[in-house]
Amino acid sequence: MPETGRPTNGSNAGGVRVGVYVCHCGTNIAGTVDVRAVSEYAAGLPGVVVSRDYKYMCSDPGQALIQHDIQELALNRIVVASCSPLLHEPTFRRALDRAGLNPFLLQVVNIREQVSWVHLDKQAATAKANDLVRAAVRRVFLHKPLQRRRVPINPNVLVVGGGITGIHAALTLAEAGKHVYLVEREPTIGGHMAMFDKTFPTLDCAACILTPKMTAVGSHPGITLWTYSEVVKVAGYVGNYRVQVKRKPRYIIEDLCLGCQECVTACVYKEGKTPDEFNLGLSKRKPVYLPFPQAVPQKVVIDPETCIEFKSKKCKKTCVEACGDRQAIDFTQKETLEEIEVGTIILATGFKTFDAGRNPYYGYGRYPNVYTSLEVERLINAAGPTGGELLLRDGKRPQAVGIVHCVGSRDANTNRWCSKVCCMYSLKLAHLIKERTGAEVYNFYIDMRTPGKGYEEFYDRLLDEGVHFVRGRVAEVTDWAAHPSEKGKLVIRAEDTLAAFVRRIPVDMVVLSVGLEPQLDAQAVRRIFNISCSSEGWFLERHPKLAPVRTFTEGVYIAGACQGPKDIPDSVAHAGAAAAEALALIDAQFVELEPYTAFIFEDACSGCKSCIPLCPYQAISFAEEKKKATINEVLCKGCGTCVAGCPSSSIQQNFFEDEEIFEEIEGVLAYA
Amino acid sequence: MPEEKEQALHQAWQEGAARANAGYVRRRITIDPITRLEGHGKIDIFLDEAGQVERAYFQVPELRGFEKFVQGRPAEDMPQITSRICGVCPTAHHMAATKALDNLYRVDPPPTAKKIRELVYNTFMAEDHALHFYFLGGPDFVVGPDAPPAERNVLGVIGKIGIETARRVIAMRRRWRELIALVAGKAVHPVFGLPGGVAKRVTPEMQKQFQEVAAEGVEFTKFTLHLFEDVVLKNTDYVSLILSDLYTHRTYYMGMVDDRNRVNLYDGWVRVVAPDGKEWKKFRPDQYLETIAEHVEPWSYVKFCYLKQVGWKGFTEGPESGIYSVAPLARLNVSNGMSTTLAQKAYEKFFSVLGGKPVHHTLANHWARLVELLYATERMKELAADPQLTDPTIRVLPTEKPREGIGVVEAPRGTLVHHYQTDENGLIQKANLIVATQNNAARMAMSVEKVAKGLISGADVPEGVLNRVEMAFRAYDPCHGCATHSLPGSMPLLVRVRSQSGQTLALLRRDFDGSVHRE
Amino acid sequence: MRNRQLTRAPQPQAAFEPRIVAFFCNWCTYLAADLTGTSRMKYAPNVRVIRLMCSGRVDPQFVLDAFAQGADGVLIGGCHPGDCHYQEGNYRTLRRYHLLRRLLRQMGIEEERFRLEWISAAEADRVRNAINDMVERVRALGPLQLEPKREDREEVAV
Amino acid sequence: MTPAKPKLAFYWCSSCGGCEETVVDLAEAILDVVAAVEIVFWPVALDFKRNDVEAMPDGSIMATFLNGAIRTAEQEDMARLLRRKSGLLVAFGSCSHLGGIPGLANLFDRESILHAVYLESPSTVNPESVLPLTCHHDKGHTVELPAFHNTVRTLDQIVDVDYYVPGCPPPPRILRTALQTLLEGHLPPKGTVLAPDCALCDECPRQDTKPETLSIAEFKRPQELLIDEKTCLLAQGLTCIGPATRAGCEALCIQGNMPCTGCCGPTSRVQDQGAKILSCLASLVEGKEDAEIDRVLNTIPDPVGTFYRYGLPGSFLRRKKLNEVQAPK
Repeated sequence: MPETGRPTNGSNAGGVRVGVYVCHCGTNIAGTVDVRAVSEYAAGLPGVVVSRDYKYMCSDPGQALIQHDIQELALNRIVVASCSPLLHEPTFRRALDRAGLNPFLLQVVNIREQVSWVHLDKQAATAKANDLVRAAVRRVFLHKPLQRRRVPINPNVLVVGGGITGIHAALTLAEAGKHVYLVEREPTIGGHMAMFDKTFPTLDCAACILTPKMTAVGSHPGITLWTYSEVVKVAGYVGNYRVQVKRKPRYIIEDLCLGCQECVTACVYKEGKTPDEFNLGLSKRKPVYLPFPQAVPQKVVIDPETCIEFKSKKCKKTCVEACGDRQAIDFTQKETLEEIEVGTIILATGFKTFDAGRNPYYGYGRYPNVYTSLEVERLINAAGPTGGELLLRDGKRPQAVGIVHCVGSRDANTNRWCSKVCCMYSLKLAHLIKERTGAEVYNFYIDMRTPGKGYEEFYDRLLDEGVHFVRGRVAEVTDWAAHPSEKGKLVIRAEDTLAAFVRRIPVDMVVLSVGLEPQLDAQAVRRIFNISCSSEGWFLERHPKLAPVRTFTEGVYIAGACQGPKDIPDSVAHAGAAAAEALALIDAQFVELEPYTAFIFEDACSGCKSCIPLCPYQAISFAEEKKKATINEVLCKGCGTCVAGCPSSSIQQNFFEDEEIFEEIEGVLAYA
Repeated sequence: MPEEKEQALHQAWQEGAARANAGYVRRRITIDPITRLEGHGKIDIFLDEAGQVERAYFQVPELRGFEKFVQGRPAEDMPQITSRICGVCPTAHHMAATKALDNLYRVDPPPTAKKIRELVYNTFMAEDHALHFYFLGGPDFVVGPDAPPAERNVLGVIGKIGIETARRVIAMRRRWRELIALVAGKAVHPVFGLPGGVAKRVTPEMQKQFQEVAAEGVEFTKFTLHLFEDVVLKNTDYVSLILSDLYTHRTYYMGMVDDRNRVNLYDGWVRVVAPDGKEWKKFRPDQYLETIAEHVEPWSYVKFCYLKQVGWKGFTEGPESGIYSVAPLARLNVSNGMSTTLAQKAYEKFFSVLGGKPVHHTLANHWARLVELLYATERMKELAADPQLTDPTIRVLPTEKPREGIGVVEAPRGTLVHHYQTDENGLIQKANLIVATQNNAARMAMSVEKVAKGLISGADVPEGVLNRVEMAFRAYDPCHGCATHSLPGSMPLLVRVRSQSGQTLALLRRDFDGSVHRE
Repeated sequence: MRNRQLTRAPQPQAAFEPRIVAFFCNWCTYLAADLTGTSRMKYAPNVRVIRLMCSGRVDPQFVLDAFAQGADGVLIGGCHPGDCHYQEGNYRTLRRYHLLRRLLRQMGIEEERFRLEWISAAEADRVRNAINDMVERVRALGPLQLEPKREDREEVAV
Repeated sequence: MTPAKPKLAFYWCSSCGGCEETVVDLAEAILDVVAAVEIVFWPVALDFKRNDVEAMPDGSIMATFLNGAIRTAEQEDMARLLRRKSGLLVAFGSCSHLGGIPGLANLFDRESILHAVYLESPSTVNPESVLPLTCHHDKGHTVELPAFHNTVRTLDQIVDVDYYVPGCPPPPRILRTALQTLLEGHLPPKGTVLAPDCALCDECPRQDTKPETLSIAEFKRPQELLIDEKTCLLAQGLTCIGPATRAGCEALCIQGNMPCTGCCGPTSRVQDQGAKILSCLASLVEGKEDAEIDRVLNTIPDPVGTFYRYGLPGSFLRRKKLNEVQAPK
């Protein structure tokens, strides 16, 4: 068992010449780690030709320093002790590349995120840094020049979610001439924005600005719009994803339906009996319906749960008659699976609103006149169930309305985060309610959060309009009258933290400003797309600042409220960013993949087949003629599971070969 | 031998004696190494002031602790693990362990399995006995105990019997061992034994091979017996050597017999006869604890077996001492005969020539071994002819929960006991192993001491002594045969007479090529 | 190759500081460990992290080598079941871990010295807690000395 | 003997003699070997007092084949001496290569072994609890025994080893080629194991019967099933170590219809055979829940004894942690 090239003390085995570079990162590292000591320690390690420390290795002069040394001192291995490799490994690899050294002859040591920032004891931190550097030097000895793999990018893009974010992303890409598949799970696109009446702070009507974009999507030749559909499986890798989309039957042949809605009128149900999803149950719809007038596509949908034909097969099918020779109705439609190939994916799956029932002390569901903000959006919407009239359940106009902020936000019992949009939409609702009903409006808030262009001004405007503001978290909403004046009213109890006493304010209507939450199936969805979630359940970006729309899966981007609470302008900006990232990738025409693939020593392989079931990507197959396993490098994603599982170590992984890792293990443990 | 060396030796001895008489300095002779089952053996001989042998220690300076490290191992692995106790007689340990597993799981193997086991076992017995006779005993008798050392080795034997015969011997052993491998996987460290049967079937083709080789084996053995008669029995010196008191101990004997008290190597009753040859005890193998006890001496790693009821009386012989002997001579002594015709004849002749049962002459082991060799080959022939041998039913799957199991076989070198206790999952909790040579350890120690006392007097060590001392334990075939026979040289020895300070007074050595030097 | 020289720690005279080698998955635990940094959480400096693309790459040889080379504990960090960046890798790890843990027990190595944690990229606090907790448990156990002490090599009267 | 012939030596330490037997099993071929070389030492045969061996010039032996593990001070001593005297030192057989089956003693310490043998054994009668002594005084005689260590060691843990001949015992084919290689002087790189560098499946007659996607629901013990003579033993649920074991034996045990137990040790890229077969088998078991996984894995009753049957002293951990080692409080 011959020894592989291992640093032999003093000499630099195999002409290996290592340069070690220790970064101060200003005081980020130097504050806790004695960087000078580390670089001096490194200088004494076998094979190390030069060892330096520098304020900012990632800066241009820092990189220049490395390049200069590589050329002047004929270095052929580089170790950089700095921040996490996930941050600047690419930076330093480029530096090596520019100096004519294969970028993979580099090892980055993480002495910031995992040393200086997490330890206080300078001595211990420095010792740890030394160990890690020593390990890196021993490891880098064995590094081999590697070539990145170039794979072409399929220019088609998949956008998941048809809210404003998805719509904007899809249009941006389509305008750039890329083909976009837009998949929406509901029968229509539009998302939450379509439900709003006005938008803050400008108060322009949501429909007016959204509808044109929706129709644009519906008619754009570059966009394949699949509503009432869901992505069920994603295979492949960046640039070459194979996606399976489940298309639920709407029992309407889309190409034949004109959206005339004669079938709806003709339906044997004279009145709708089913709570209307779009109006949050504030109105009823028929089994055959168009979600809302501006729905895109303008295609009705039949709900098999309530349609008589599906229940009894004995319906007169007046709808079919109404449709006449267009014959757009097809009760036999089945769910279908479409397979598409795309190069990049943008997730814009949005959010769900907080279920106000979870805070029982606010009486939602118990008192008829306690509403959620979204319900009120519908009520005051001209296209809503009441035609824009804000009426109580008994049809009366409210005299006094209380708006409770932070329901399901900033709350240790439910969600800790600030939902970011509630303050502003509460102000908007307060304005609209006062405008429409002239009622007294009370806002109960913890803090008024109005960051954003024109937002604070909008708040000032409402103060002038005479809307009441009480700073205090509402304790409860009750119908228990403590005073005749409270009879038949809903009483809001809250501590006024400015006036420092507890107020009881009787109102006719309570609006709960519910917060934003990740979609219920966010976990399932992220697994389909192989990305991560934050502990709150929002999709996790690659870097909170530098890569807000990227994920850890190359070619999969996240945009809008699925990444965290956002208002419309933010969501649209986000969508644009995601579209731009995708475009950048597509226009490069190819992507370079890390070469961390597994490879087989064929002579050594005994053909025991143990590795074959270990690969989730079917990258390993058994070559009958040779009786050896073979790896398809294109399919290999470089996890190394087969390497660890090979009983004769006949499989190795580039950049993570057994010997390299053994050196690292023994390196961190070896006492110098 | 050069004059001056002679004188130097005497002078040294005089000085030594003087110092001895002055200060009671004892002198010792060390014969190191001799080898045996687990590594090498060592003999330490101490002289009294008069230079007479006061005490001789036959030591076994090594221990591997199988009894301990098998704890926690699955019982079914024991046949393969314990075979590593000895690479010369692995099949014996493998078989004892396998039988212990039958007993452990309370399974009775199908008849075919038993026959396959016994067939393989007798094949093993044949090659092992042949190995010993031709390459260990051989030099002593075929060329003679007093022949020049240079000839007293396998080459001497070949010279005597002819190169063709030598090739025949080697070829015979090879074919026997090939047969073992055929069924058991490997000749050294077989793998075929399982509780309730064997792992591999015997196909008709294999059976045919067994039949051929078995027949050949019987002929080969006949020839060997003739050779023995011509060379040994017709030589009165040899016979008298065999009968000489120097190589005689009146001890008990132990061995395995079948229901009719005939020798059986694979299975049966354990029978013990007293020095007077009468049956002293007969017991089922799993009763061994009632009879066999082991004694510990601080100067050897080997334990010395004795008969529990008689008790340990030190290294003495006779009916009052529990010391007993095993291996071929013992087996013939405890039995009433052999179950095969030719072997029975040989058996009768053996005792008539040596003056009836029991025979107490250690060196008679060599002859007894040949009688057994004949039996083994005949038994092979019988089993190989058995039509049931190729029956596909070779396993009974155990159903009982394991607890305790004991397995006993007659190894070439004597009764071999494996005794296991396991947990419910069949993992070994305790193991007790009594290996063949241990049964003989006490008698061997006595033999060595007897010869030493009889032949050694002070520093004046005649050359013959070395081989005579060797012969004393070699007759027991203490399992060091494997190495000595394939190189040109009989077992080399060194006798060193030295003061306690370790200063050498006299040195007599024989090198690997057989040449002898005084230095 | 088998005969690599052991670079064993001299038994520290000062208070015993456990040395723990950690193998972290690049997509979850390693990220979480970075996040503990960016969140400026503090934890014990006794762990040395080795980054792998997947916990499935952790060859049991690495764990044994770490112990043999003087580690007092070994920690593996992987993605939660069902969250593996490579679909199945962490399940392979889990199965190997179960058998390896039994093997180590048989070799007299206390269970607290070998640990598998599922930590997602967002769970910085779990990295801190796992490390602090493990360091304390191992500290209580004391150093793991596998190499028989020197005198074992000299003759000792039985 | 003509001095021209290369000098060979054989020596045994803690071993069973099976390695010698394998030399003998060269049968007729042994005569050619004897003719080709001068055997200057034969372990069990020749007097090897230190000073005799020391008398030889250093390196004068072309090659020494040393079998058996190192358990006693005396063996350690001889190993050092023979190293010095030999041009090439060959670890011969599993015991000197990896520790061998007696290496399983590393799961225990010296004391517990002595107790088991001399005190706990049911057949032993030892009222005074006599234990063998390294130095025993009896009526003025002083009788020595070499002490034996807590730990069984491989040869290369004591001295520098040039080559390894694997196997328990080394299969005749491997031995023949090894001898040829050395005698013909085509010396491979130092440290080479003189056997094929490929796992056993490569030459296993049952390779074709192994399914490509094996998923193990239960490990079977040989007494639990009637073993088919044609099908891959792993596919039958038996723990066959073949995939992690060096080939060269022509799958003898499997031809005996029993699983490979790993005597030829790992292939050259593997450092710890047990860890690799553990990884391989565990990776293939069914189950995603702890309980389910344990249920399957617990059907391997003795991991160490199964995965390190021949290689415990040569493994990374070498031995069970000694109890006497305590934490400094």
